[in-house]
Amino acid sequence: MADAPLLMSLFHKSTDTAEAIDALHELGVLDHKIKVITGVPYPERAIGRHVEWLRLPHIVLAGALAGFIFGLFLSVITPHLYRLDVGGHPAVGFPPAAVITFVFTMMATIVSTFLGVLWEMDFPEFGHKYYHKLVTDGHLAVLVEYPPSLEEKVRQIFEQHGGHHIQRPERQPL
Amino acid sequence: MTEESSARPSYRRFWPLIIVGIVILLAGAVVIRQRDASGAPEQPIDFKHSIHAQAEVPCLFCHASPMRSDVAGIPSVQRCAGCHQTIKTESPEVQRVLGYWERAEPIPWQAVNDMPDFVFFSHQPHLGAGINCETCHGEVAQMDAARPVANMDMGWCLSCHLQQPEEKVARLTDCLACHK
Amino acid sequence: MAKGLTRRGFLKIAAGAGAATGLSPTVRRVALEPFVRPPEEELPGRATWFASTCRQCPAGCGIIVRVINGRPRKIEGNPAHPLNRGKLCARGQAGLQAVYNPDRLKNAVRQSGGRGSRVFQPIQWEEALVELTTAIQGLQDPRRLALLAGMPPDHLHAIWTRFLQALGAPPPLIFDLHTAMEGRAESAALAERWFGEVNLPIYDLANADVIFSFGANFLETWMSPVAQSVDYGQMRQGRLGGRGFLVQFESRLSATAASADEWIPVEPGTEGLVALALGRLIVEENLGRVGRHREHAHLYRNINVSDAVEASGIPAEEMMRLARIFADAERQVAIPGGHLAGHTNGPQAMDAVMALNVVMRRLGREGGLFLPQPVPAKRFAKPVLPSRFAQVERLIERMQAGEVEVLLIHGTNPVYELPAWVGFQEALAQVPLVISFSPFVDETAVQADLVLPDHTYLEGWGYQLVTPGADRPVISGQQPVMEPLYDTRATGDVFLALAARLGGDAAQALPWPDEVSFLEESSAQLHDNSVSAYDARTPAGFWSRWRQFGGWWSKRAIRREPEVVRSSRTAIHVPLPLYRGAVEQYPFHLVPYPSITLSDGRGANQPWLQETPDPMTTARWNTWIELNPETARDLGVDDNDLVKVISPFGKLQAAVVVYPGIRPDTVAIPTGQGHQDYGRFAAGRGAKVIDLLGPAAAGEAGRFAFGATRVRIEKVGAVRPLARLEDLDGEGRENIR
Amino acid sequence: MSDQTPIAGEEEMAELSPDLRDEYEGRLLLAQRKDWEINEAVLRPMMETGPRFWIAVAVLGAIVAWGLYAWGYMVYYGLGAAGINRPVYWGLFIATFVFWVGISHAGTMISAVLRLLKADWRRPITRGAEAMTAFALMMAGLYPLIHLGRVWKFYWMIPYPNNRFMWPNFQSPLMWDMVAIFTYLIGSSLYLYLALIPDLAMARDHTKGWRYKLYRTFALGWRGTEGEWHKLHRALGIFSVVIIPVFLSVHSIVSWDFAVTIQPRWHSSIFAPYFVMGAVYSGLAALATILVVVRSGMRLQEFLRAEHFDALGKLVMVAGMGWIYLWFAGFIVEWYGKDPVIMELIHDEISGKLAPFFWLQMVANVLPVILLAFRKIRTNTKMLLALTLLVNVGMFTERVLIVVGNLQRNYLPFDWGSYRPTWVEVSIVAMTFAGFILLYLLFSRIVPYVPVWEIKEGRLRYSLRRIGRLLVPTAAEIE
Amino acid sequence: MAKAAKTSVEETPPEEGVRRWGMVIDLDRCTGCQACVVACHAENNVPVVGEEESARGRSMHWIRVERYWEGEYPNVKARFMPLLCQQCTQAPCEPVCPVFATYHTPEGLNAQVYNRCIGVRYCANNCPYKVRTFNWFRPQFPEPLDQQLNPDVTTRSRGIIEKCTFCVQRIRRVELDAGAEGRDVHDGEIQPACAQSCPSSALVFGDLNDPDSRVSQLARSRRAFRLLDFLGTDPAVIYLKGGETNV
Repeated sequence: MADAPLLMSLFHKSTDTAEAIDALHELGVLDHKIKVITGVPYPERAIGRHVEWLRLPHIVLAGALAGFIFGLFLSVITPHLYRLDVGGHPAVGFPPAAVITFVFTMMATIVSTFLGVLWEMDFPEFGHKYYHKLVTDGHLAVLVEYPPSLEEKVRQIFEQHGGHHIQRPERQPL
Repeated sequence: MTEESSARPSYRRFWPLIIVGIVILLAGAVVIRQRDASGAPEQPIDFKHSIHAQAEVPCLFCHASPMRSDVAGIPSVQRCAGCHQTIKTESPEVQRVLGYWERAEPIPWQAVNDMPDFVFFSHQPHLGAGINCETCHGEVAQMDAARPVANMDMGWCLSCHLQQPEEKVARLTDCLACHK
Repeated sequence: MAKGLTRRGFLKIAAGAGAATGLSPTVRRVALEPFVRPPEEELPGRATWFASTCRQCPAGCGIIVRVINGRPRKIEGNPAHPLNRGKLCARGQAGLQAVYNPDRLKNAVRQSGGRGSRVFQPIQWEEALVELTTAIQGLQDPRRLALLAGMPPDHLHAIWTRFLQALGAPPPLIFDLHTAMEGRAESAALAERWFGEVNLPIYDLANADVIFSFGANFLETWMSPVAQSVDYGQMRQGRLGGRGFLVQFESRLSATAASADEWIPVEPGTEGLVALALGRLIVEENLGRVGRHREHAHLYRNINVSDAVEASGIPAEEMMRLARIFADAERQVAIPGGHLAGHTNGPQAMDAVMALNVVMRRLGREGGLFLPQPVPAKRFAKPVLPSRFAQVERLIERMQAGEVEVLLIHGTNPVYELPAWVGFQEALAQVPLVISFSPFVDETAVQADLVLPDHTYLEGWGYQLVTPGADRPVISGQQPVMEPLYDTRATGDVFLALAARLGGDAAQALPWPDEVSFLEESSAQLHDNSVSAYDARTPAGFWSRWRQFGGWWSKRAIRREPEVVRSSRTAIHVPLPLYRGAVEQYPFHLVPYPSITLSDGRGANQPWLQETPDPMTTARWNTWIELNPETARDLGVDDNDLVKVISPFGKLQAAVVVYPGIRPDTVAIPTGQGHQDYGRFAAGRGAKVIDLLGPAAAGEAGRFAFGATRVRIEKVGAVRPLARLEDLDGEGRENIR
Repeated sequence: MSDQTPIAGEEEMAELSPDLRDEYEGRLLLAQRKDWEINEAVLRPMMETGPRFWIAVAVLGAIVAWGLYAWGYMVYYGLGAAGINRPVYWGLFIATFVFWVGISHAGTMISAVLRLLKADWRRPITRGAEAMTAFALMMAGLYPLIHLGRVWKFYWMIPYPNNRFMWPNFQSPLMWDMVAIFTYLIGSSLYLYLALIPDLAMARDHTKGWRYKLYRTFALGWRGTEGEWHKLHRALGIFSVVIIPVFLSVHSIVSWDFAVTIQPRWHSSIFAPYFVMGAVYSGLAALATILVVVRSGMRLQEFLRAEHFDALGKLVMVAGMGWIYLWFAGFIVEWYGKDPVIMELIHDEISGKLAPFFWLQMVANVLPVILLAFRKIRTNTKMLLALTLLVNVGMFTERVLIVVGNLQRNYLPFDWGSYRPTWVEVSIVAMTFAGFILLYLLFSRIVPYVPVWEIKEGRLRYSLRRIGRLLVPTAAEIE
Repeated sequence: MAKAAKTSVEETPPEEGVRRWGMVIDLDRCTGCQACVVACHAENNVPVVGEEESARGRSMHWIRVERYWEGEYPNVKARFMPLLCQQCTQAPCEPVCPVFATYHTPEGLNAQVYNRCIGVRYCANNCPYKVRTFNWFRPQFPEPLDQQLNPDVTTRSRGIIEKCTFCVQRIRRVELDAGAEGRDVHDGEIQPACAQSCPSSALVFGDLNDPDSRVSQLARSRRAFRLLDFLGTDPAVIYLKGGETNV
């Protein structure tokens, strides 16, 4: 399968970028064929993009639940595995169980947030990807995949809106 | 295809699962830790339990005290000499035993099953509960040099103590039942 | 049979450890130690108990020793023994550390580098015996042989006495600091004066309602502290109804005084005056049951109570109150203690205390005073008692004059225990051959030519007459509970061997091949005795039971009422005590007292005893100086500050303990430390209070007046923290309780 | 985003009149800096390590090595090498442990709380704060190991299935402690790392050699697509929420180590908030100290400005007030309780042998609260440095007083005691201080100390609005 | 501090056949003689630490005799109070141990499993009686002092807590022997080393759940109190006040 043509353009200003993307939309380029790479987190709406739905909260909730269960296991089940009485306390008491369960819930929440976000971002993913190093110096990069017929128009849109370094993107080692 | 076309994360990466898997495997490995006991220790005399067992010498003839004491007892040189001053005196090993006897030196036997200092173990109640020597020491009658058959650790002790009738389990799993 | 040990348990006590041969040295993994020839009563992994006698002090408590694989592990009181009734004191428990002391001599040695060099060369026993034989044979005069011993086991005394008698040498001289400080010799002399018998009276503490103790620290080291503590417990809470009342008269609050209901701090040396005044008041005021004291009025002729009030510092009304307490009691007893003997007026003071018992007719009464019943056999009839101090001084004079050629020293450490002014060490230099029998290299052994180590008591044989303390005739039997650890030899055996070598009278007097046969033969004298607590058909069986019981005693309590031989017409006169050192220069009385753990210093090489806190100061491992808080404030010192204590005869330096229980004009220092030698745990630790002491006042020769020295105190300006169990930190500590 | 709203992005700068641009420069952070300039300003101090840096590293390394030797010595010979005794079974080790846990608190608080509150001034200091949390926790985490009698058996505290059928005792506050500290360490490290990824990518794009490889590895392939940013934001948002109860619970649990005992004066219900507040107080002060030092050491004056110190100073002051309040709330109850042991302890502190420590603590903790009320003092970095150092001296003393001072007294006056640390304890405590500084130093040379992307994001968010004669900074609704 | 003891013996009917070991300490009998201290050292392989360490508060006695002064000279009194592990039913030391090295046995002992201990010393901090001792260094038993060691008791290593066990080895021995003989343990048959040695019989040991045992008879005394009773630790050691009679 032949690669769909790709074009990357760098912009100085976010306004220009947003307008260029609007123009691309008008041209009929599908939204998910456009990718904006920035060194600064512009909100999606600033550039005129839709907001992506995330699975992350579910992962976190699942992690928290798992941690809760694990904490309960440790604080409620294990004391019965080898029953030893201490200080006249019952083998399982609410305060210690609450503390342990809480902390393990939190631990699992944190770990699952981290793992979840990496999972969602597909990280770690080393190797070559389309990228331009000027992005971290403040340029906004727009990467667009379009039907080959539209190439000229896409270039035009980029140029009109102050795009520079308009070229076929290079895969760079990341 | 280009990755740019895909807005959704791919599910190629299973590394979190792998990490979880490794943790579970490690934990499992600890549980079903290898329990092989070490081999027979080097003894000063090439004593063969098997020969004595074939001669139908009961365990308690030489290891005389487990019914009355904590320990089974290593036979004294006197006990060895008691028989071997007349039996099989031509054997070089027996002669070495008699050598100890004449020099009035104890034979430096090496312990086969050695409990650490913090463990209290008494043969007496175990024999009183009707447990055979073989249950813990294995078929020593089949062995030449006695070797341990279980690495008598806490889990091994518990594996039996936990099987006892319910009213006894609490007492038998009390730490101080075995720790001193 | 005492509580706590069943018949079954008792029978487990084995008859003897003689068979325990050929053990390899055991470590903790006992159970697996193989035997060559297992001892009969040994079951691997099981303890065997042997009955024997404690020799940590002369009381003679019965002990049972737990032996596992030929190694004693624990000493406990023998529950069947009528003296200590299963109980044992701290020192008795620590006896194991005498046996296993890492600094024990492992064989007979010659000090090859000359006396004091501490270079010891092992020698064969044979060689030692030959040398000893030659030396004795070479004596110009048998009287030039001298034997100085600490309170020995009676069998050894018997052997020595026969030996020396046969040679024509003077009898053994008995001196050690422990018995000197408990006034043992003086107590015996007291009994002789009053009851015509050299013996030690028994005070029935258990049944007394009121006990007036004049300087008797009977819960610590005096006489038989374990037996007295058992009685004390009985006196406190062991009876239905009434709880006994104990009043302690002494200048320093001892642990005994701490257990007393009242502590009366009297000026040191005036206890006798107080006793006299109390007696006078009782007679004068007809306290107690009216009319019964008249016959004793003569005793108190010419007594002025106000003299005692003035000397002792007890107000007159207090004196009256105390007299009433004593007289009004149903069963009262007064005890003349060891501190009294340490003053120039010692005998008279003790007389005054004894008179209280006589006045109140406490002789032979329940809760009163008894004399021990002698053991009904010739060989055990007479207890061993320490010699009078005059005799010790006489010996030193003779040594000084070169009249002693061979000096044998056993069970005492005179170089350490005698005060410097006596000049023992200098006199020792004049003796050509000095032989020590100490199992340890103590200060005396360092000044000896040969050291022929005796067994420690757990390795040796013996017997001992129990006196005082028990309510019946008792002989404590001593038997080895283990094979000797080292190539040591029982001193009794050495003398028997010596006698055999010397031949002649000596060999005839001591025909026994070894101690054991002497002991067995002696025991046979009691076989078939009707009062015996056990019986056996044959003498051999009796001997076996003897060892199993740990001695011999009568079935029932037999106590003897003393008969007063002293004329009640002779008035008691207690002179004022005399002190060495002028008040202006030396403002403080010095009270040396025996340490409850180290006693006179013999316990100093046992780490358990070193580490055990003194009950009162909780200090350990060192010497301390007890000062009244007021005195300390005046001197500008506080706890742990170093001070110098200077007497006309010596000085020492140690840390201060601010001690609320002592008179402001008095300083107390425990004995026991200040060893130069005596092993790693003792050497170089603390200071020796004995060296501060001077001779009794002029004209009072022949008395060991250890309480009659005055001292002054100088601040050093340095701090040396004492290892106290109690932490002194915190200012508001008294608010808490 | 209309034209009337001057956005402080570089593109809009040109539209401002010159006088307004001056105002911008004065009032808005890095408003006119270009992204690459910011990058360089952050990266340059990382690369430039003068001899002073290496001398510092060598000295600190030597202290750490000596401390490790002291630790080894103590493990070999036994805990007796330290000065602890009966009844002061816990000494400087646990006191320093509490201190480090306390220090670790401000990092997360600043970062997470301010992130949730969208307080923009947090941006340049978050990373420094988070790093402080992580390293302080690492140091704190050493102490439970150090103070173990048999450190080689530490794994018995870890719940894992074993053939002894034995699990740890979860009733023990030490177990809570271990789990909570571990959780907090994981949480704060991940939090630090997650926010670091875009900056690592930035550094990756600007470096070569080993640094490139390092950054590349840890940037995990970050490019900066909208999706990545979005997810990162969400994750950081979740983290900020989750880590706050964790950070509250950690120091509460540390306080319960003491409060659940029956030791007089430890057994107090105010301990948890008191410890948390003390932790925040000392942590914020430590952060201010660090920022002052780092600012001059790495020439980050451009990023760390008077506003930051002003704000931090205010926070320190408020936390200090809180601490004083809670201290007094505990004290007044104790004082009226008239428990003799506690009265003795109070007496020890106020006029007894602990008085020098107590009054040092009081002065060191109260004086800064008063002085920091003045903006002049807050914005004077030297004063701020001195005062915040003083706060931490005070808080360290306070930990020592709580742990050691109280243990010296108990219900039985016979068993009272005193405590004096030995060279071993001093060396080990010095080791953790040196280790913390060393780690921080190395961290600041390896990782972009100033969170570049957050700065840039903040710059986006800022705008100036003219209201009458005033230029008022406002924040845009873009986060 | 001295309050009338309300032992749990009175409060809760004893469970059938379950023993609760306890001790009564009669302060009126105690003379402070230290026999118990040495007996304990000998029985339990308690190491000696030497002067320097003792001075630093590191001596290892499992039982110690505390001496409190009352009053001032000349009306000064000293009171002895032997202090050993009180074997609390509600033991503050137990729940704080992270590894279950200390716990409560069915017979009411506060047990310390030495080889489980990792040495956090939390239990020692939380012990209001300060009777737990820590092995600050390797215990030293210079040869041949090691030959005295009781083989029934572990020799502890450095870095762990140890404490009074009521001589559990003696309890176990008697129980095992009684079991082998098919009989019950009778009162007074088990004696910890301290009680065994105590010359004035100030220490009495026995089963508090047996109403006829000597120890529970004494525990019902009018003089009985428990140390720091207000802490609610429910100790198994009951003190009898000194200086007065029972009636």
